[in-house]
Formats: sequence, C-alpha cells, structure tokens
Amino acid sequence: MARILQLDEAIAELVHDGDAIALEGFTHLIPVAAGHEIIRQGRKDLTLIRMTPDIVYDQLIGAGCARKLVFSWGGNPGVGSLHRFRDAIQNSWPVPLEIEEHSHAGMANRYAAGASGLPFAVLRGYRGTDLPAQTDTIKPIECPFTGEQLTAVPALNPDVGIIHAQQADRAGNVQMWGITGVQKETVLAAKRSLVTVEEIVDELTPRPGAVVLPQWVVTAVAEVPGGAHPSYAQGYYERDNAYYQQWDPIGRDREKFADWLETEVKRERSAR
Amino acid sequence: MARILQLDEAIAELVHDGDAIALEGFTHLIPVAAGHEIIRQGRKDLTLIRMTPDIVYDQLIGAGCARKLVFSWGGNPGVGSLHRFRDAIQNSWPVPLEIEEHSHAGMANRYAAGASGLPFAVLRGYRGTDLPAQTDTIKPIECPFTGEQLTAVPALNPDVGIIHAQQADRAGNVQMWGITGVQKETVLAAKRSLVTVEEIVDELTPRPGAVVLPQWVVTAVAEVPGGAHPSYAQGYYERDNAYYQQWDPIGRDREKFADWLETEVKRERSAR
Amino acid sequence: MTTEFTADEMMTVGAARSLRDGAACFVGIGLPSTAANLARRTHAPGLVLIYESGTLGAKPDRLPLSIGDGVLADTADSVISVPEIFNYWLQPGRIDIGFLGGAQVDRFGNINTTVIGGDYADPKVRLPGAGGAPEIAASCREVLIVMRMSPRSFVDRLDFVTSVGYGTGKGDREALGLRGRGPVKVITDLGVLEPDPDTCELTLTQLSPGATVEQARAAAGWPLKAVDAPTELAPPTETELAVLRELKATIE
Amino acid sequence: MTTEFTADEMMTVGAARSLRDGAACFVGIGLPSTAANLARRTHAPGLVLIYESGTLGAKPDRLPLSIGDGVLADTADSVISVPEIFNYWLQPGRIDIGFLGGAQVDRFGNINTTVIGGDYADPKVRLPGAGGAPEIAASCREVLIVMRMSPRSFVDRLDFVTSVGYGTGKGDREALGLRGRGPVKVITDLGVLEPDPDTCELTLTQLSPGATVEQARAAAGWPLKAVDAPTELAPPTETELAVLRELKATIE
Repeated sequence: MARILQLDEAIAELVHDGDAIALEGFTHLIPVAAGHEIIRQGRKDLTLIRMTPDIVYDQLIGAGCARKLVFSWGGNPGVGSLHRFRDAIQNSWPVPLEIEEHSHAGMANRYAAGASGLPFAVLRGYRGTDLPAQTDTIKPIECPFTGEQLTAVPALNPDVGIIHAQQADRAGNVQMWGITGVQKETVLAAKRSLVTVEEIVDELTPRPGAVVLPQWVVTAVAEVPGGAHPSYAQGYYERDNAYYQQWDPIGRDREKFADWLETEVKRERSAR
Repeated sequence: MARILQLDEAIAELVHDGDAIALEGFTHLIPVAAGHEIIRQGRKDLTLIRMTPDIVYDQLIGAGCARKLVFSWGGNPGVGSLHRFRDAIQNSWPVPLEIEEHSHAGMANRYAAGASGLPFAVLRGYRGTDLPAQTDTIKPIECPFTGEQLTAVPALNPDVGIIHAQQADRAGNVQMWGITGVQKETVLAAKRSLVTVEEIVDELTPRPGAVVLPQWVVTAVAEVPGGAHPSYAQGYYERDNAYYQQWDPIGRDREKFADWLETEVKRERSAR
Repeated sequence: MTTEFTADEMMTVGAARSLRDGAACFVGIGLPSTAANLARRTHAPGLVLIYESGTLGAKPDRLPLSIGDGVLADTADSVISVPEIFNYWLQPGRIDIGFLGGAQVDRFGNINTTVIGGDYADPKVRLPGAGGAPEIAASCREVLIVMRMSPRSFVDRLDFVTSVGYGTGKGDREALGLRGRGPVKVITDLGVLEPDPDTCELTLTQLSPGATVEQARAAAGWPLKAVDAPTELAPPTETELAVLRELKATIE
Repeated sequence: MTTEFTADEMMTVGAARSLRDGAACFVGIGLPSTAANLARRTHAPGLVLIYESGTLGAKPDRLPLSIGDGVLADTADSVISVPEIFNYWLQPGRIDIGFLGGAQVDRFGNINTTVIGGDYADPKVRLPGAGGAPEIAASCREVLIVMRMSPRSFVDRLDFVTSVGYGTGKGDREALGLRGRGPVKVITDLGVLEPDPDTCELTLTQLSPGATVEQARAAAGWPLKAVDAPTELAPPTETELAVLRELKATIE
C-alpha cells in the first residue's frame, strides 16, 4: 500500500499546518532532508516530537515551523546548545515555543504505547524528579495487584511519523539496519508515515539486525540519497561531524541563520 | 557469566521442588529434553507456566511434577486434547492440578512485564469474556489520561526460565533464529535461566532475524542436540509430526503412559 | 459441468472468497490457513498472511502444518516476537481480517473454546482454551467465523464466553471498548450467516448449493432468522477446486 | 618516575578503575565512554558496554563519537530498539553500573541537567534536559557520577531535580521505589566523594594526588564533609596513561 513519491510531493501531501509530527532517528538515520523540505514548504504551527531534537529541529524551530516541542534531550550532540531552540523558548523568536519535556524512557514508552494502540504506558520513571510538576503528561498509577506506585505517560500518536532508512523495495517494504532507535514505533504509532530511503532496490536482502516495515503500514516512501546527512546511514556514509561543529555559530546568530535558510535550504532544493 | 553445564547438572542445580518454572518455545524450539530431565529427577509441586502447554507439559503433569498450570492454550496441536492434563484437572490424577488461565496476549504481556521489571502489564483484552471471573490475575485498570477502561495482568517472573536455542558460544552467549516466540522474555523475566542448545560453537555468526541473549543474562547453557524433539530446530531438524500423533493413544491411557515413563524417559537418559 | 465437491471444500472456498486482495489477514491453522493460502493463489495474490507465532507476510509454498511451521519464518517479510505480534500488530487494529472457529457459537457470534458442560471447575469437556482468539475477536477490523452447523455447536447459550462477537447485541462492542467491527460473516457448511444491521443477530443470508433454510434452522440451537430470499453461493470453480486440492495434497 | 598527567586524566582513570571486570555498564558519551573503554583495555577486558542507542556489548576499536556511532552497532553482541533498551535492560535493574554527569549536583547526589537560574519557564540557562539520566539514576544497581568540582556545580540546592540520587537523605530512594543503590561515588578532579553510610550525604573520602581537603571544600557550595584521613588516589600508571592517550588520539 505504500506509495513511492518524490520528497516534495510526499511532504505536500502528508504534512499539514498544525500537525503533530515526529522525525525520529537515534543519532543514526535522522531524516534531515525531509525536515528541510518541511521548511521549504513553509509549514506552520507544527507540534514537533522527537526524543533528541538536534540540528534539524533547531532549523525547523528557527524557521518558525513549530509552536510546540515534545522531547527528552535537546542539544547539538558533542557540541553544545541548540541556539534557535533557546531563542524560541526564551525570546519567542521567531514565534513562541511551548515545550513538553520527558525522559528518554518516557518518550520511548509513549511511542511504544502509540504503536500498541494503548492510550498510555507504565514505567518506573520520574519519581522524585521535578519533571512531573512541569509536564501534564506524567501521572502516578498504582499497580492493581501489588499497590506499588508507578508512572503513567500517554501514548504518542503523531499525525505524521517520518524516518529515514537504508532501503525500500518497489512495493514500499522498508529495511533498515544498525541502530534503529524508535523508528519502527514511530511509523506504527503515526496516523500517516513517510520513509525516506537511501535507495530503492528490486529486492530486499535479509540482513542481520535488520528491521523490516512491511509496505502495508507505510504511507509513502521517497528515495532521497544522502537524506540523513549530516547524520549517517550505516553502509552508505559516515556522520559529518564537521557539520555539527559548523552549525554552532550559524545557530547562535539570527542573521547567519537567516542567510543559511535563504541559501542552504534553497540550494538543496535546486540540487535535487 | 553463563556456565556451561550438563543437562542433568543444570536441572539439579536450577530447578527445585515447588518452583514456578516456564519452558517456552512457540511450536519451534520447545525445550522437551529439559522437561524430560525434570521428570527423571522427580521434581514435585511445580507451577508450570507456558502459553501453549503441549506434549511436554502433558508428560510433566502425568508424571506428577506439577501442582499448578498457568497457560493460554492447552492442546496437542493438530491432534486433539491433552489427556494427562484433563485427567489431572478432572480426576486429580496423579495429583490435583490447579489452573490459571489466560489468553495468549495476556500471557505474552505478563512475560514482557516480567522482563521489564514492572509488576503488571496493560492490554486491550478479556473484556466481555468469562475469563476474568475465573482468573484472579485479570483486573480492570483505568487510563489516567483518557479514563478508558483497560485490563491489567500481573508480571510473570518464574523462578526458572528454560528455553532451547540453536547455538551458544563457549562464553554462553546464545543465538536463536526462526520463530522465537517469547523466549527472550522468558529468560529475562526469570530469576534463573537455562538454555539448552543444539550445539556450542566457537563463534556466533550474525544471522538475519536472530535473537541474541548475552551470556550475562543466562544462568546456564547445556548442549543437548535434538533437545527440541519432537518440535523442531530451524536449520537442524524438522518437526516430528508422527510423534505428536503417536502421543494421543499414550496420553489417553494411564497404563500406557506409565509404560512410556518407565521406558522412554529412562531410555533417553541412557542415550545421553 | 461442475465437479463434485464436499461441504468442507465449499466452506473453504467461501472463506477464501471473503478475503480481499491486499488485506492483512490473521490466520490460524487448519481451514483458515487453507482458505488464506487458496485466496493468495487465486484472486488475492497480495493477501498478507500473519500468524500469531510472529511471522508477518508469510508466503508458504506448501500448507503449514502448524502456526509455527518453519516455512512461515523462511518466507516471511519479517519474523517478530510473540509479544510484538499481539501488541504492535494485532491490538492497534491494523489487521483487516481475523479468522475464528470454536466449539460453540451463539446468535451474537460469541464463541466458546474453553469448557463444555458442567461448570468451569468441573467441566464435561475441557477444550484448549483461549489462545489468541479473544484479542483477535476484539481487535481485527473484521472477523470471519468458520464452523460446521449443528445444534450442539450453534447454541442458544454458550457454556463459556471465550471470545466476544456482539455480546448481547448491538452497541455492546462499543461499550466494552472493542474496536474491531466484530464477526461480519459466519461461514458454515450450509450457508453464510451475517449480523442483522439493526440487531447484530446472526441471520442466514446465503445458502450453500443444495442446502435449504429448513436444514439450516434444524442445525441451529436457536430459532435462526433468515433473510427473505437467501442467495445461493456459487459452487467452487474448477480453478478453486484444483488449487485447493493441490494445496491439501502438500500436507498429506 | 611518574609521567605528568592532567586532572581530567586522573578523573578518567579513577572512573575506569571503578569498573569491575565482567560488570555491565551503561555508558554515556564523553568521559564515561572513555573511562569504560580504558577499563576494557586494561583491568576489565570482560566489561560489557551498553549504550542507550540500543547496542548491547559493544566492543569499539576506537572511541565512539556519539552514543549512536556506527562502530557500536558493528561490534555489539546485539543491537536492539530504544524502547527495549530502557524496558528490558535498564528498568529491571540488570545493569550494574551507570555513569552520570550534570551541570549541578547536590550533597545527596541529586543531579540537574535541565535548567539553571530563573525558573523552569524562563530559565537563565536552558540545558539539554533529562535524556536517559532519570532512569539510569533510578535503575542501575550502582551509579557513578563524574563531574569537575566548583561551587557553581556542587550546589547547596539544585535549580531543578532531573535525576534522583538520595533525595533528601537516607530512606528516600526506598520510599520512592527506586531500586538501584544510587550514586556510590562522585569522581571529581579533586578527589572522590562517597555517601555517608548513615546519612547518605556525600563525603570526601579520597583525594587526587596533590589535592587537599581545603581545596575540595572551597570547590563545594555546601559545607563539605570529609572523612578524617582521606586516602590519596594512586596516580595513573604508565599503562593507564598510554592506553588513555592512545584512545583519545583516535578521536582527534
């Protein structure tokens, strides 16, 4: 049932203003090109969901696409802060940004509950921390058998789940390998899904450690070689660590960021 | 940390009278040889846990090893009833058998909760059925966010989890492939674990679809070629469908069963 | 000229015809697996077969002998754990069609596969139990029930409710939070029953070739309703029969 | 003759020495990863490295640059999903040792990695947030905290409790249902703090070579307790330093 689309077609069709969207990929296979296409198409009022908002979310936030961020760790890994994120929270620039903050375990369980068709998940987490006081979506729950106090978090069911994978076949079956994070859960929890892939192949060859998403749970597949850059795609290319470093001064400065938006994101389009 | 033991040593050391034990394997990789060794060692008062109690549990029950069965589907697949199981329930022969009955989804979630260190799991299940009235370990639970009514089941944490796998290496890392059911959860949920394997190899070669259990979560490994017979071990041998057929008349008759115990189970020992 | 066929063959063919191409189908062993594999080889090559052992998209080249047959794992798009098959795939309602059978069914499509006679603690007959059925009945978008009709199996009152169809009637599924539509067809040797749109009571809507409404009524343990003029099911085609028999031959 | 070494090198070596051979260790990027890989190359070849990206038993031949570095997946015993790493592996308490750092720590080993100054809605400094830390702090059998001492980071009162050490003192962890032991050591550039057995208050028990109790007290934002005669940490050995520097060279 998955349709093979161009990236711009897929974003135009699947992502609407006001949607809650999740771009996932844990260090590996981050769907950056899809994020840039969302910026190019000028989407607004998005709720951005992601365990580890990093550069691509800093860019979406700086471009004014987001009204809310749901997350568990926000930073430029190994480099420092996300300055567009901070500017949005602290100065409402370019638009105000609401946040809903969790831990990794909480976010992972929220996706798993979403994928499972349950309204909530139970975990041992958050107890004794200051997070529950700031986040409505963390509540205590009691074990009906032992009386023990645990924590409940509501399911995440994004309007659109977007991930990047190494391969799809022509029917839209997807295969990814290496670190696969919460990508399966993101697609299964979402109402609609887009998988950008390094390449479309005639046949998927089973591989150790591979995660396969059958075509009938994927809405659309777009072939976007290099679509995870500056993150990496195991078997295709390495992480571009310099890009992460170079982002820091750009992100720090509104003007440099505006230039980046004008030149880099537009350049990418013409390169496609 | 896994120790490589002989099967009889492993059972002697790990399985005690009165323990709750789970032998898992979903059609594939059923740890039958381990079950027979438990019969040979004459364990008593066991709580036997298994989603699909089939021949090996019929044998353990008929041999008088069990006082309780926790299960979700009891039958000789494709053949018919488990007669030793019925004789125990209906006639307390050779000893009374208590039952705790669930659905597959409930049992799978109970193992998953056990593996997750949670006291219970939540699922959409059992509602409207007569099971909750017969089973103490099914309770309603309300979503703290939506108010929706769901079902809670308590975690399973067997004293001993026993599975069969294709391979282990000399450090006790285990690899299995094909249909792997709830075997990972069984080992992770159990206080102690035994993995019988077709062979111990110098090095595990990663395979598509393989599940790996690292040595530090396995208590003991025993090399038992053919240890899943009459079920099958993918890549090693096929299911012995005739054995399942032939079990029916043996299981139906107390005397034939007694003969089987005397001859077959003892014969197996001398064959090892 | 039509070839001779058995009532079981008609049931299997009827079940197979109910499977849309491209649908994802939760398959149990026996008739459902035969019907699904027949459909995949005839009108529904894109049917997605899912077995509760964790095989997604199995494409067996012979009939599997068990739900955990190696041929299923060998030919699947993906093999996943049993907790995952129930939690990520069945429970959220992403599977289109589930097959169920049982020892007893009632007029609202509720099913018993647990105990018959006596009471739960001391039954006359102890059946295998629930297995995956309660959650298949709850969560598949649609359920197909396949059972031979007889007054002992189509009963006025179940001895035990293992899996819920329409409960005590229309609206019960919603009240219980069951999100699938429930049993949309009961395929029997004598014909097909479908829930009445207003009451959800199973009603005879189609007859197998040669069967009559009276036969069907005699085979039900409650006063079976029937539509005014049940249609007659088309007999198995030559192709359906040939493929079905070829499939069955692989397991004999 | 001893080689010159930096305070950071001493911290890393101190952290590495705290890792028992055969232990399963939940590793974050940076100093913890360096320490764990140093330990694996010196006294603890059987150390099991677990990264929250889902790599169980990674054996990287160079220092990974991120917790999701490809070298971790390539060399792991098994790569699993992120929900699984938290639910099946961290939460049940099967991981022996977790490393944590932070912007602020208090006298009971509670940690802040969320906000500094102002309030939550309008902070002076917005930090990355929780990540895996709260559940690492809750569920690892033991926690090692590694942080440089300064009055800005070793504070009397946290601006935000992201991860719980001993809460407000002895007994709090049990009352909260946190099943790991909590922070057993805080490894700093000046020495090592350990919880007092009676009160769980962090107490200076060991000094880095050349450091003094007075220096440590000046670097803490609360009146730091110290045992009567803190032992002095052995300086890094030639081997430790050589291996450490070789490791660091792989990422420069």
